[in-house]
Amino acid sequence: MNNYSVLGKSEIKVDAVEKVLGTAKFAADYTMPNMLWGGVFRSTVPHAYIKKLNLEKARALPGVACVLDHTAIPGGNRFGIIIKDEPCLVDDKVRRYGDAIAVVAAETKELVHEALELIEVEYEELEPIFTVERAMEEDAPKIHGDSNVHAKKFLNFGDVDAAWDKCDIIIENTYSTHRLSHMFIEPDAGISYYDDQGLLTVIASTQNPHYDRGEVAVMLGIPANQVRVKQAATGGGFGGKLDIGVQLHCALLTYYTKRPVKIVRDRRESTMVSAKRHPITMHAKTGATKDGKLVAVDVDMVSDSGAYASYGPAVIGRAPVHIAGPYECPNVRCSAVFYYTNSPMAGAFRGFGVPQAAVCHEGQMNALARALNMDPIEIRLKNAHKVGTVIPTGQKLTESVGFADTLKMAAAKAAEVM
Amino acid sequence: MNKIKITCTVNGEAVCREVYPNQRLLDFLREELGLTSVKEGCGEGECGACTVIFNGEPVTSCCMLAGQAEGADIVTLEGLSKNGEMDKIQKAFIEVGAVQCGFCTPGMVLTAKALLDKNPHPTMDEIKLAMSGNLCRCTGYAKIHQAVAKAAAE
Amino acid sequence: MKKRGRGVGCMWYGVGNTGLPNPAAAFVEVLGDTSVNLMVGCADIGQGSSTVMAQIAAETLGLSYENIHVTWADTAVTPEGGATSASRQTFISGNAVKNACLDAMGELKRTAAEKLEVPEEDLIFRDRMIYSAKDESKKMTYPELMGAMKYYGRLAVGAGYYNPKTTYLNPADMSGVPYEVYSYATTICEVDVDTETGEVDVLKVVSAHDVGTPINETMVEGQIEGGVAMGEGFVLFENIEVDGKTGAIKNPIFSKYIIPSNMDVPEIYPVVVSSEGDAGPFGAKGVGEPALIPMIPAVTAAVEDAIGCRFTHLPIFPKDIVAAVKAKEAEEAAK
Amino acid sequence: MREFDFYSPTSVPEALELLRKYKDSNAIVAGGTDIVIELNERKHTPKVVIDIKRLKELEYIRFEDGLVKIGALTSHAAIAADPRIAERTRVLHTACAEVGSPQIRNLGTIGGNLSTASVAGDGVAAMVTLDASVVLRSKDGERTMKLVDFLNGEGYDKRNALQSDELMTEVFFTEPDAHTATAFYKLAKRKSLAISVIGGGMRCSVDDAGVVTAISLRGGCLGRYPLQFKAAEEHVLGKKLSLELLRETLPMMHDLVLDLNRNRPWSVFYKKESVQGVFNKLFVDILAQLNMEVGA
Repeated sequence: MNNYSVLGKSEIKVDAVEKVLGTAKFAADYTMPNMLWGGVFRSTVPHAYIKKLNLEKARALPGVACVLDHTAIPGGNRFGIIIKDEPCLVDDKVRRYGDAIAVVAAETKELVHEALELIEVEYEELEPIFTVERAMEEDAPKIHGDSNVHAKKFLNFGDVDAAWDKCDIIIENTYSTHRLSHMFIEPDAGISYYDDQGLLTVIASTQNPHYDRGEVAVMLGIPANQVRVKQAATGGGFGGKLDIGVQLHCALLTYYTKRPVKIVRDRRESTMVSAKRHPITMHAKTGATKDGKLVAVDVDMVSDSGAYASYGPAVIGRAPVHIAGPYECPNVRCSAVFYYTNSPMAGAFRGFGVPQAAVCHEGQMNALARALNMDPIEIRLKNAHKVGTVIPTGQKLTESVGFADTLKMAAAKAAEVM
Repeated sequence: MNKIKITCTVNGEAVCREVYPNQRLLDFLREELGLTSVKEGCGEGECGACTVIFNGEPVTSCCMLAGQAEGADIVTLEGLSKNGEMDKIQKAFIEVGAVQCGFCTPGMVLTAKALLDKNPHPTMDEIKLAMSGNLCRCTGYAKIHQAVAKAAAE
Repeated sequence: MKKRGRGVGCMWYGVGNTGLPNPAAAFVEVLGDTSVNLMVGCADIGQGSSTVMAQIAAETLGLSYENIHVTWADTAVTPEGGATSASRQTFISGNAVKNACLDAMGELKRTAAEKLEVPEEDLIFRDRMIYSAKDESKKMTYPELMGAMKYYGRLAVGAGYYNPKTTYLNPADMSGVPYEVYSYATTICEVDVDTETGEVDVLKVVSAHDVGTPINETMVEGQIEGGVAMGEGFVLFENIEVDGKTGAIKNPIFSKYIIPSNMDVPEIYPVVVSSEGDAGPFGAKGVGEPALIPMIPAVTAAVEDAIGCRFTHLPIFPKDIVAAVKAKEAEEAAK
Repeated sequence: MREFDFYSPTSVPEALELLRKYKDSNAIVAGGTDIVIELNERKHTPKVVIDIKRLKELEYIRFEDGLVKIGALTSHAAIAADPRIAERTRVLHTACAEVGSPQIRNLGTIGGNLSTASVAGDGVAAMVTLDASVVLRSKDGERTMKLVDFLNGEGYDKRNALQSDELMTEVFFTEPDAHTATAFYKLAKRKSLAISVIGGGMRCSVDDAGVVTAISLRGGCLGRYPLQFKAAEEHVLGKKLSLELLRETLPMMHDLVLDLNRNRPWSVFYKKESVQGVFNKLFVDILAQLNMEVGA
């Protein structure tokens, strides 16, 4: 056992005192002199061209400081953590229910609501796509570019086709997981202003302030060091505050009004706009010897990744690598295809596709244990990763592989308390 | 729209304000009085983040209008520590590690405070029942229950 | 009728981004009075990364936890931290903090070595003391060291970053080194299932996590307990419903999207498992996402075990349980 | 929230005066657990909001003249905490003790629950099981009607019989005697903060020989208003009470739920099956209560 002087101790968290006193400042708790409230006008259709957008009535409402659409954006109008495919304000077409079309800043919250109600839009609706089956058809309308395939991955290790002959038992199942929401208790919020050095500053509920800084700078067409993003105390994230939230819209309104602007999403807007967990369908074929040693794993997975890429590329990269579970297996193959649709955007959510992969590999492992009449802990111990294991990407594990210990210690604890 | 006058006690101090009536108690506390420990998580009385102690009882301030505060005695988290000394519940939350993101914490602490004021030595089942109107997404509640039990034992 | 069942779920999780560079950085300055300013880009969303960073800095510098003030996630002050995602911050920002502290210790070590007349490599910094590993009588206090630093006009400042040792993956077959380290976990779950109403009581959960080295044991437990609750919700309560015509989310609010309340969560027994390794700061790995993952298959397996039905499609709602029970009864009656 | 004028009357006559004066566009706020949310979301935009929470005269629970009388402004928490209700009227105690959350139970009132008359109102199911009556008052006077008639009424917003210048002031029901047991079971998606999927209510009276002299079997959330299992009630009435007898009614419940919910294919399967599970639990509960009574 290592002998540390500070590590391992349950020190009081650095932010615990202010949080129990209620003095910790979350983004919505900031207020400033001369501050405006901001809000976003969003689409109520999933897939459409905007034929007409009338902002004049909203602009004419006394107390409204500014109403902006995409034409006001001085720099770039595409953002996204990996692929820049989402507009700050829609300029070509609406791709999902809830796409941002215009932003409003006004003297009070109430006036923001009234101004938003005065914005008029006419759509030319397009066929919406809500299933991967439709998305993959030739004649399906294209959400982005000329293909609805958002990403494809193929993992191949050993020789799966040749391996089936060596199996005493083969288990085949189709698994599906559903779309989920983070439901952090704090809805997204932020405030922007020019600080006393002239930096366009955004204080926001975020998991990713440096990324936010880059996006704000690109949108405004200014150097990144002229933007300051500060994370406010953040009321949970779980991946849902990795994509940019209110930051761009706040910054754009401050850029034009030169005044502090605060945007606080209500629960509905927060859930509607933030990314969701990828629903994934996985067809799995697993082969093993009669004493329970894995021989081959072959999985096909598809997912509806929604209207924008968000963290989809991270999920599709991670799920295949993890698909065989924490088990040694000499032959692994996984093919994954994610599609763009007009569904709610799927993205980062605690686990990035590994929870879905675990539903598959553990479902298969439990099925295998039952079929072979083996104890679920025993079959896992038999296959468990250890130092020296070669994983399905060919990487050899050289240290810190405590899987077998977790199995043994969990089983021991369960025997004690259950 | 006519303004209304609200006279009430907040955290032990008399408060008198003339305000427009179209705001919730939550908005009145946060925006008129600057008591931003009162959090809005859902706006529909489901999450409990906006809980305040209203005449001795925990209530969700998003379900009340500002005008309903007239004559009431209201306690928010700001009113819990006295002369810089934290309440034992606050200390227990820190010591047990019951705070993660901290957004549900004000409502949790106040709900626990209302419980212990009435029932200083609750059973674990009573603690769980009393805290069952406050959602938390971070902690799995285990350490929150432990913290309330610890505070009660002191 | 209530039926009891038990299930096992396991997982592994590669820490950091998949086969991609994802560095993070830290700045540190040890001030003359031995207090420390630590600046990290890493966003703390309540999981406690700033606390972890302070503990790593204190351990590395040989100071106490209370000496460290952390400023985090302010782009005008703190260097790039990358995203708080992929369970990467303890491992990557933690290593960055360690590297920044080692950088600042260059001048500290030079000065202590001169004052104590011992080789730099023999010096141990621990509990606010600096001493020779070979001769513990050769020692000085941290304030004495900082006094000497001041005398010589030296500053203890450091910058450090860390990028995990991975490779880009081969596009043809995904071969390569996707992650430098992996966390592992096993969860065992016990449930009661009411076969008439489909209600599930999740009774007890044991969740054992290999975190390498726990930096802060209470916070590790907190992650595990929170993950268990979220995993329970994943399987038994939660589902986003989408309107088939507009693509709108039909249940965006807490009264319709059901997350577990405190009355729903089981008794949770977190088990913190250590494993030996050098990649992480003092061997530490991530636990944020691993905390959630194994509960999902474990609770699924427990329900399956209770009623003897398979569930390959999630979520498992009471209606699905009742349907499965009825189907099984019909099947058995037909035999 | 849109603009409105706000009044806080301190007596019932004052409240009725205001309701009459602003009968064209008013909203009554009591507990606020529904209406304040609607106001905030601009779904409801009255010109005048009348806060009746100050009418302390409508907060009471009285056992008198063989009746249990509950003031409309009595909170769920107060009803759940009343030992007489817990002992004599388990169905109401349980329903009120499991509404929403502790915070919501502190705010929400029984009158609000009945006037809002949400499909999933647990108080509604419990009160219907008890065959309660409600008292409505306006400036013109007072009227009393059975709760079921109130629920089927066509008042100003078509939800129930309430007119826009009327206030519900009381709900009352016959005090269950020593030969009567009542019970409530809430089937919900989680154990707290939950809206009922089914709120099952049962009331059963037996004579000295154990023969059923009165019975009420009601299922909340199975239709617009708590569903009466009439065939099941008739099957049991006049016979000697036993678990076997009660369980004979389960297929009738199944069939009725199936019949009435055929147009909701996504929920009918579960509801027709689980309603039996709900009532199975109620039967056991009721028998346990009665055996204790009868045996003593």
